[in-house]
Amino acid sequence: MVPIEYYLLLSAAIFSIGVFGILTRRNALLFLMSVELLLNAANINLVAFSRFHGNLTGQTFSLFTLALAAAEVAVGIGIILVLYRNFKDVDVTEAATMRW
Amino acid sequence: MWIEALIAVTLASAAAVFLAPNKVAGKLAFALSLLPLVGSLWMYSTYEASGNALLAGSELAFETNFDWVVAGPYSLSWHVGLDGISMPLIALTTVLTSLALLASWTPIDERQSQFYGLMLFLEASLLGVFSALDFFLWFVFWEMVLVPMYVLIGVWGGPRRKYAAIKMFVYTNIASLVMFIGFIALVFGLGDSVTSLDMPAIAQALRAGELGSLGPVGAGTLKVAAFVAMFAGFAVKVPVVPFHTWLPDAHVEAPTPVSIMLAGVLLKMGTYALLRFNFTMLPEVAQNNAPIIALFAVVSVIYGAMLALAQSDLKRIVAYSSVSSMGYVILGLVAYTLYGMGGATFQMVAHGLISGLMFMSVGVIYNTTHTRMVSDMSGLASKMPITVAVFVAGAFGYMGLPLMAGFAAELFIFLGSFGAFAGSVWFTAAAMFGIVVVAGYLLFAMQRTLFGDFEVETDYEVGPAAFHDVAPLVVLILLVILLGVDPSIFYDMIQNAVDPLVPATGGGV
Amino acid sequence: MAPLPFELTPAIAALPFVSFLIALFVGAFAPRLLPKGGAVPGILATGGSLLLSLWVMLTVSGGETYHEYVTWVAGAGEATFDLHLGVLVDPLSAMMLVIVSLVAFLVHIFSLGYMNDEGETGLPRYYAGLGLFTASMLSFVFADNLLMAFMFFELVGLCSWLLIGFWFRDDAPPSAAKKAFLVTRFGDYFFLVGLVGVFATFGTSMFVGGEGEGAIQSFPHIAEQVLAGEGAAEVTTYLGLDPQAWFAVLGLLILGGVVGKSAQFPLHTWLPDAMEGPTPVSALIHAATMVAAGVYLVARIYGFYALLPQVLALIAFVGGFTALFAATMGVVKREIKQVLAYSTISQYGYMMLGLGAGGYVAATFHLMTHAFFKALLFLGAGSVIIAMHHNEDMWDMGGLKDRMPVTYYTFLSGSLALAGIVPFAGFWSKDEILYEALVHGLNTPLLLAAYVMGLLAVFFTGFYTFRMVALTFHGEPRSDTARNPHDVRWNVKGPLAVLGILAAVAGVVNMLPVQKVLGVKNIDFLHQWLDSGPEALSAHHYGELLHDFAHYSAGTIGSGVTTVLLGAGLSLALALAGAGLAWKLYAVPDPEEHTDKLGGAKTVLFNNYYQDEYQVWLAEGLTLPLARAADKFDQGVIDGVVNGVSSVSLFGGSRIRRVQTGVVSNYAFLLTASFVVLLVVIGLVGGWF
Amino acid sequence: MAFQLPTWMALGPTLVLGLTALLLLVFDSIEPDTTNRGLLAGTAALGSLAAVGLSAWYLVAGTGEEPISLYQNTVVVDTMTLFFGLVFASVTALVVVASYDYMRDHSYQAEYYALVMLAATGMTLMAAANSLAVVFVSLELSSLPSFALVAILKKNRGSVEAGLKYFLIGALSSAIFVYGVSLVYGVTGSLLLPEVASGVADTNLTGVLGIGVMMILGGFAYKTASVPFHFWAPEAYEGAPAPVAAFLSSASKAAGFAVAFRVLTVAFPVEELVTGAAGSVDWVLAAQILAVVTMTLGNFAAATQDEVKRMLAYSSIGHAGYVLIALASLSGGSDQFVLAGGMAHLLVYGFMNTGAFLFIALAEYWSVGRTFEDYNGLATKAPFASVAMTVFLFSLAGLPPFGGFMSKYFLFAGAVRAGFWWLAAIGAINSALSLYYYSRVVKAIWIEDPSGDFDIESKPVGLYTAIVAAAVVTVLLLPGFGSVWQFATDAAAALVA
Repeated sequence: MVPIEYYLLLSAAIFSIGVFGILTRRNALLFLMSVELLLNAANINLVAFSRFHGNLTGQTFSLFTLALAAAEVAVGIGIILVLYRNFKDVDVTEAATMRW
Repeated sequence: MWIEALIAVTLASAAAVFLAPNKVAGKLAFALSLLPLVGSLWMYSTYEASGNALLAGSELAFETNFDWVVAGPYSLSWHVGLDGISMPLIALTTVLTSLALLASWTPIDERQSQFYGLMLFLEASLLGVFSALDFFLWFVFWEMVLVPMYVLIGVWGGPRRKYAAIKMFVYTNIASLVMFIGFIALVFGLGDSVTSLDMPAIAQALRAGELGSLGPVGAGTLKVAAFVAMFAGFAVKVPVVPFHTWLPDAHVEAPTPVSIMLAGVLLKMGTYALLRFNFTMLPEVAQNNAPIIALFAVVSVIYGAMLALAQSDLKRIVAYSSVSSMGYVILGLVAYTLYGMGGATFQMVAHGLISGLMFMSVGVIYNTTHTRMVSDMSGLASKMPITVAVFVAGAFGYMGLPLMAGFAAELFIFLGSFGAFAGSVWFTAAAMFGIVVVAGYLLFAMQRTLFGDFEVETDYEVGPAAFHDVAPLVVLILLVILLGVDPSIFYDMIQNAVDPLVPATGGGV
Repeated sequence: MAPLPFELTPAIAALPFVSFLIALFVGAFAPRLLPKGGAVPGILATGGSLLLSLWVMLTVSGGETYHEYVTWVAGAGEATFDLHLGVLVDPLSAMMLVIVSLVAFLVHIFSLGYMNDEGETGLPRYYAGLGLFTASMLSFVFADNLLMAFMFFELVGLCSWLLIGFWFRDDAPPSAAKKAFLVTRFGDYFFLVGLVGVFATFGTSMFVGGEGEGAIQSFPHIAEQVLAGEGAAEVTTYLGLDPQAWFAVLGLLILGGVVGKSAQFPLHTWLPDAMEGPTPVSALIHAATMVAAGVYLVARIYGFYALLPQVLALIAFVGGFTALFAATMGVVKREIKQVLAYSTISQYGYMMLGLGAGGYVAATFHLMTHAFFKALLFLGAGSVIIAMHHNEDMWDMGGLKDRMPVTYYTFLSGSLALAGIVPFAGFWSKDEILYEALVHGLNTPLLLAAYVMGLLAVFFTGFYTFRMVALTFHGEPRSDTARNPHDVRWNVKGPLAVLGILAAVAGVVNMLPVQKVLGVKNIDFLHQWLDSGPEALSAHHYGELLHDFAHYSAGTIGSGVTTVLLGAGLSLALALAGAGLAWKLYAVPDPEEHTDKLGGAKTVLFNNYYQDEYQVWLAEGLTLPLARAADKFDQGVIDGVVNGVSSVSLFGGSRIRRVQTGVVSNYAFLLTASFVVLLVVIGLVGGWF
Repeated sequence: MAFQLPTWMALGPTLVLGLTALLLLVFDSIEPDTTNRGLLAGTAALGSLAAVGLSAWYLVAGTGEEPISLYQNTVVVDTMTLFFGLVFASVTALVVVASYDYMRDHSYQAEYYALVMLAATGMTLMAAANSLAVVFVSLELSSLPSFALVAILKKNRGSVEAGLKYFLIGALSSAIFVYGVSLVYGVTGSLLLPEVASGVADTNLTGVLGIGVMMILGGFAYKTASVPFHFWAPEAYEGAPAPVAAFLSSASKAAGFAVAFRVLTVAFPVEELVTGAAGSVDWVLAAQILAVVTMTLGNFAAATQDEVKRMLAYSSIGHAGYVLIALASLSGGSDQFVLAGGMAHLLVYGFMNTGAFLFIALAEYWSVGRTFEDYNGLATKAPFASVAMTVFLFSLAGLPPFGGFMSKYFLFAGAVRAGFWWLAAIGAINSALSLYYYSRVVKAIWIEDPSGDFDIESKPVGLYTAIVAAAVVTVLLLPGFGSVWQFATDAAAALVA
């Protein structure tokens, strides 16, 4: 079977990709997707470790995570919609009226 | 429960006045302020106590003590009581407040109810400061004083009032913070030998040498560090040069009654605290460094007097001369002799009355001439004889004229400090020279303003001041003379309270 | 139970104080009710004091003395002492009480003429001042310890300020008052240090010890015991000095006050300016109260000074120098009161000389006679000034002799006394001082120098005195006012008459030369008077102290008699010479200002050797700029630091908040970056890698 | 008690809040565009007040003294749970009452209150969470409604921008958090805090564990608006409707600390990870760093703001720094004391900070401007509200005679007692600075003369009630601090014996 480290590396890679996306993308939707990557990186870990430890806690928790991710996206999309209405754009750097 | 009653009544009066309409606020406030006044005088007449409040074997007057917050080693309690040091200051506070309220009728012409309410709130806090014996409680009152002061200066003050107010507020607050840290460090250093912030307990533990080390800091270092922190903290309040720069600004901008309270009572908080904390709790540190502290004192006296000499604003003159006079208090305290410490405490009262008198008369002159510049007026004596007479009397009181309170106080201090510690003879002699400089600037100022032909640029006829302006002046000067002729009115109880502080073996007299 | 008059002694001072209160309050609130603007209560009070003083004096002459004190402030605990207020009546104070109350009484009466009749305003203030002045001085006189003495010493200063500046609407008087108070305050500063030092050293400042075991000892007595190394007396000395030296320091410090009040060089500058005050006040100040206070203080604690030869020598030298120095300045003055002012300085110089030279009795004697003739001269001058419509310039006078005879003859009597012409009072006392200085000077060069200066001063004294008389009363009137002067009433002439007689005859109380030369026994009444009373305060005790501690011993030229005659003759001759010269120069129909012949010297003299200039410079040229500099420093540096701290932290804040750029991507980056940094730090600490 | 409540009733506060939220949704679905604000606000208020009552009752009755663990020990109710339940419920009550006026002409009334209630539910659950899973779920349960609440003024750019930033940072942070959870799970094989603790005890994967712990700490830092996860806070608080800002800055922050206290102390015991012999995960050191940076940045930035609301936002960051001292001073030997200090401060802070923000709400209600200058002379118009505001500000600054002074004192005292006197010193310096900018507001309100000639048309009852209530409590907390301290100590005892 695949050693646990591989899963760890995979999730770490995905996580890093997600972070990279967040840091580089200015489109709110891409931002959102990157966050999804992060969450799924966590899910990979959870599932893998669940198998590794032989208990179901992790897998169960990953389900929670998925659900919450969905909820988060729901709220997020809503916010991005009003963002678009107000700023005529989904560029997150546009909304910078408040600072300092 | 008399102290509680005193404070409660004052607070209630403050609230009542705050809600009262502007028109009646002044008279109402004065009338209500007579309650604590009478109360404190009654307390004085029935006062029975012995010893120093913080030291063992003392009998306190009107003492109450019960738990407030039980927090393991840092329990807080409501502990108040009076000894020979605090009783005179309580009386001073009530007297000056009533007179200051009377002196506010003329100058305060807007938002009266707020003003008078705050004044009474201030009085309540001051009463608390001088009677609290639990450190935490004391600190609560100590800080409470600043809030009304801040607003009083900021709202009813002169043109640069905002700057002065915020400067006073932040500066003194930072000072109390430093002091607070210093003291708390001491308490922690005491470890389990104290189980509360009760000042007597802490003082006795410290004097019993139970101070341990705090973390890496050894007991000896901790002592000195705490002493320095507390001294710096209180020095701002006194104020001791070079921590004095907030005072002239505050005084010049503050309205007359607030100046009276500031110079008359608030400065005394600083010396009172120095006496209660630094000089009672860490006597050996004070004595080992007596020359350094005395140097601060002498510099305050001479430097302050020199600054006063350079001023052209009557109020600034008096303000700086307060710096000078408070220097004497420090000198007397550090002497650790009966006359020294007793005289210092007596000077707190004496200077409270005299400086209050001076500010009050300057205020009366200002109300009539609308200027405080020495150069802008002359010959007032021919227009407002009684005010000028009192001003002259007060000025000579400030110069330490015999048979006035100031002379007794300064004499005691000098008697006490002469030969009390290494080099004290020189320090005392140097400090004494203040009496010449003070005579210098006051006489110059009086000659310019009071005498010669009457010349003031006003578009109205300058006449004698109103009765309610002059009455407090007369009362004050009479008090000053009374205390000067018979200092024992307060001095006996003061001596009784400072006697335990005086080391049996000690230089001087 | 002490005799009644002694019990009443405090009333001597209390009466004038009451008159002060009356004049003050009734004058302030109900002037109508105040007859003669307060003069009447004042006169009654001082008159009462005079009677009481005489009664006390009589009782003292019965050989009794009196010392009672109350505790003013009780010092608790062992290591300290009490402060007292007390009454000491001995021959010296009794005599002084009489002098003061007498002069005060006469001055009050005179003021009726000088102030009331001239329609001055503010009379209640004036009489209140006089009352307080008299009260303070009397209390000072019977004070029984140094502290009480100091307190009333200061009050006297206050009163001088009030009265010199009486005409506060003009510019000069307030300034003069300020100067008087400041200069004397400067002296009193040293006095105060000395006073505190005395307490610290001896634990008491009593002039005279109590009887019985454990009674308070007088500090001169303790000092004497210490120096003699006898008794159980314990003192603490400071600055690492031995008792002898330390006592000398104390003595000098106290002397500071004396020099200030008695207007000795270099603190004499206030006195001439003090002439701005009303003339009766000048009379009071110069003859009996303020200026006399200094010398009286030295006499009071002579038992202490007698132990300190160096201090004595200094006193004598300062005295002699002042006598000469002031006399020379008197020579050129134009205003009559100025001349008198410098003569006062000079005369008190003589008293100091006497005290320093060991002539305790002589100095006291001169103090008394001077009180009479100087009061006389000032009142006389006052009457002249009334006549001249308050013009004081002698060059506008002249020929007043015929127009105001009473004033003239009394004034003449006073002048003769001042000049020291036999047999007027001044001669005897001044001569005795010079005699003491001479005999002791023969063995002490410094004293001899002082004597010589005193002797020279006699000449100038005679000169300026009669220059004044001649210019004022003789020759032709030099102005219209002098031709038909304002006439004066009984209330002016009365006091003049009384004092005129006293100035003429007061000398008989101590005609020492007569006794020495003709061998008449026991006519040195004053000497006997001062020998009565408590041993420790008696003249011969002082004599012993001088001999034992100061090692004074009298030398002689030839025999004792020749010495006396020589001294007396010398001084008399000089006095006559001076007087004669002045007479010759100025007692002519229209004299000219011969002083101009002095050229540059005159300018120097006229400007009082530029004493004022350097003192004014000290005050305004040095201290004031210093103060201004301090102020700059305060505003700039100290306050600058305070404000600097706050502005720096605010600047820091304004920078820190820039991190919040508002762009959410940057937030994400900063967040991640700083989190990674944190991770690394913790990792390194935890040793994960 | 005469009868024994069923154990699940121990979650009463949470349940009440949650039910109220559902009830409100029911109202909404019955009458979607209701204008009956009274009914909605009233319901919400009643619900939160009921929660307050329950928490208080349980506290006094001592329900939590024996920790009650429910649902396979994933949820535990102890004194701390109730203590914080009280805080959240009280703040919610204040906010709801204030919103009655603030949200008056706003659609989505029901949604608004429902969201508030849901968020509150999540917070109370956070305080009770005993499993990382519950922690994550409750965290999200309180976060997601908050996002919506911040952005609820859909036509207001500020509100939307704030919502966006809050959401993006929030999403990122929770992702980091959950990733950390996954790592910890990987190392310890469990999500239950006690089991995690035992798993931590015998592991050699310190690195992985460490990263996990740090990431979890990051999640908490985000919730408590601590540096470097604070970036959302200034904008979110500034842009959000003032009552929401009050809600977030007080309750949400407290919730973050509540869960942080429990997780860090229970799951990652100091003696195992920090002072343990082998390779350590010194999250205490991390907390110290965060504390110092957070309070310094917060206060210094606040000192130079021009807008009152934003100043308060930064000051709340500063306060997060103060409370972090409680975590940072662990391992000092007086853990219980410092934790109690932190909790007590959070309680007091809950009232004074809410009050301050509600005053802002009042100002916005009157459409007074946002800057300090706009507040000039408010005292002349509304003296009572101004007195209340003064109380809040001086209490925030830690001046006597107000509650804030007490709690701050005990917090710092605890730090000193634990030997971290330098933390206390830095805290003291910061609060000295804070005095400056708080008193700027007082200066504007009382001292400056009215500049803008706005006039106050009405005195909104709800806002006034809330503000006055908060002020009264803030003052009463000084004399009443004794009992607060008692509960706080018990609460802390539940975590660190």
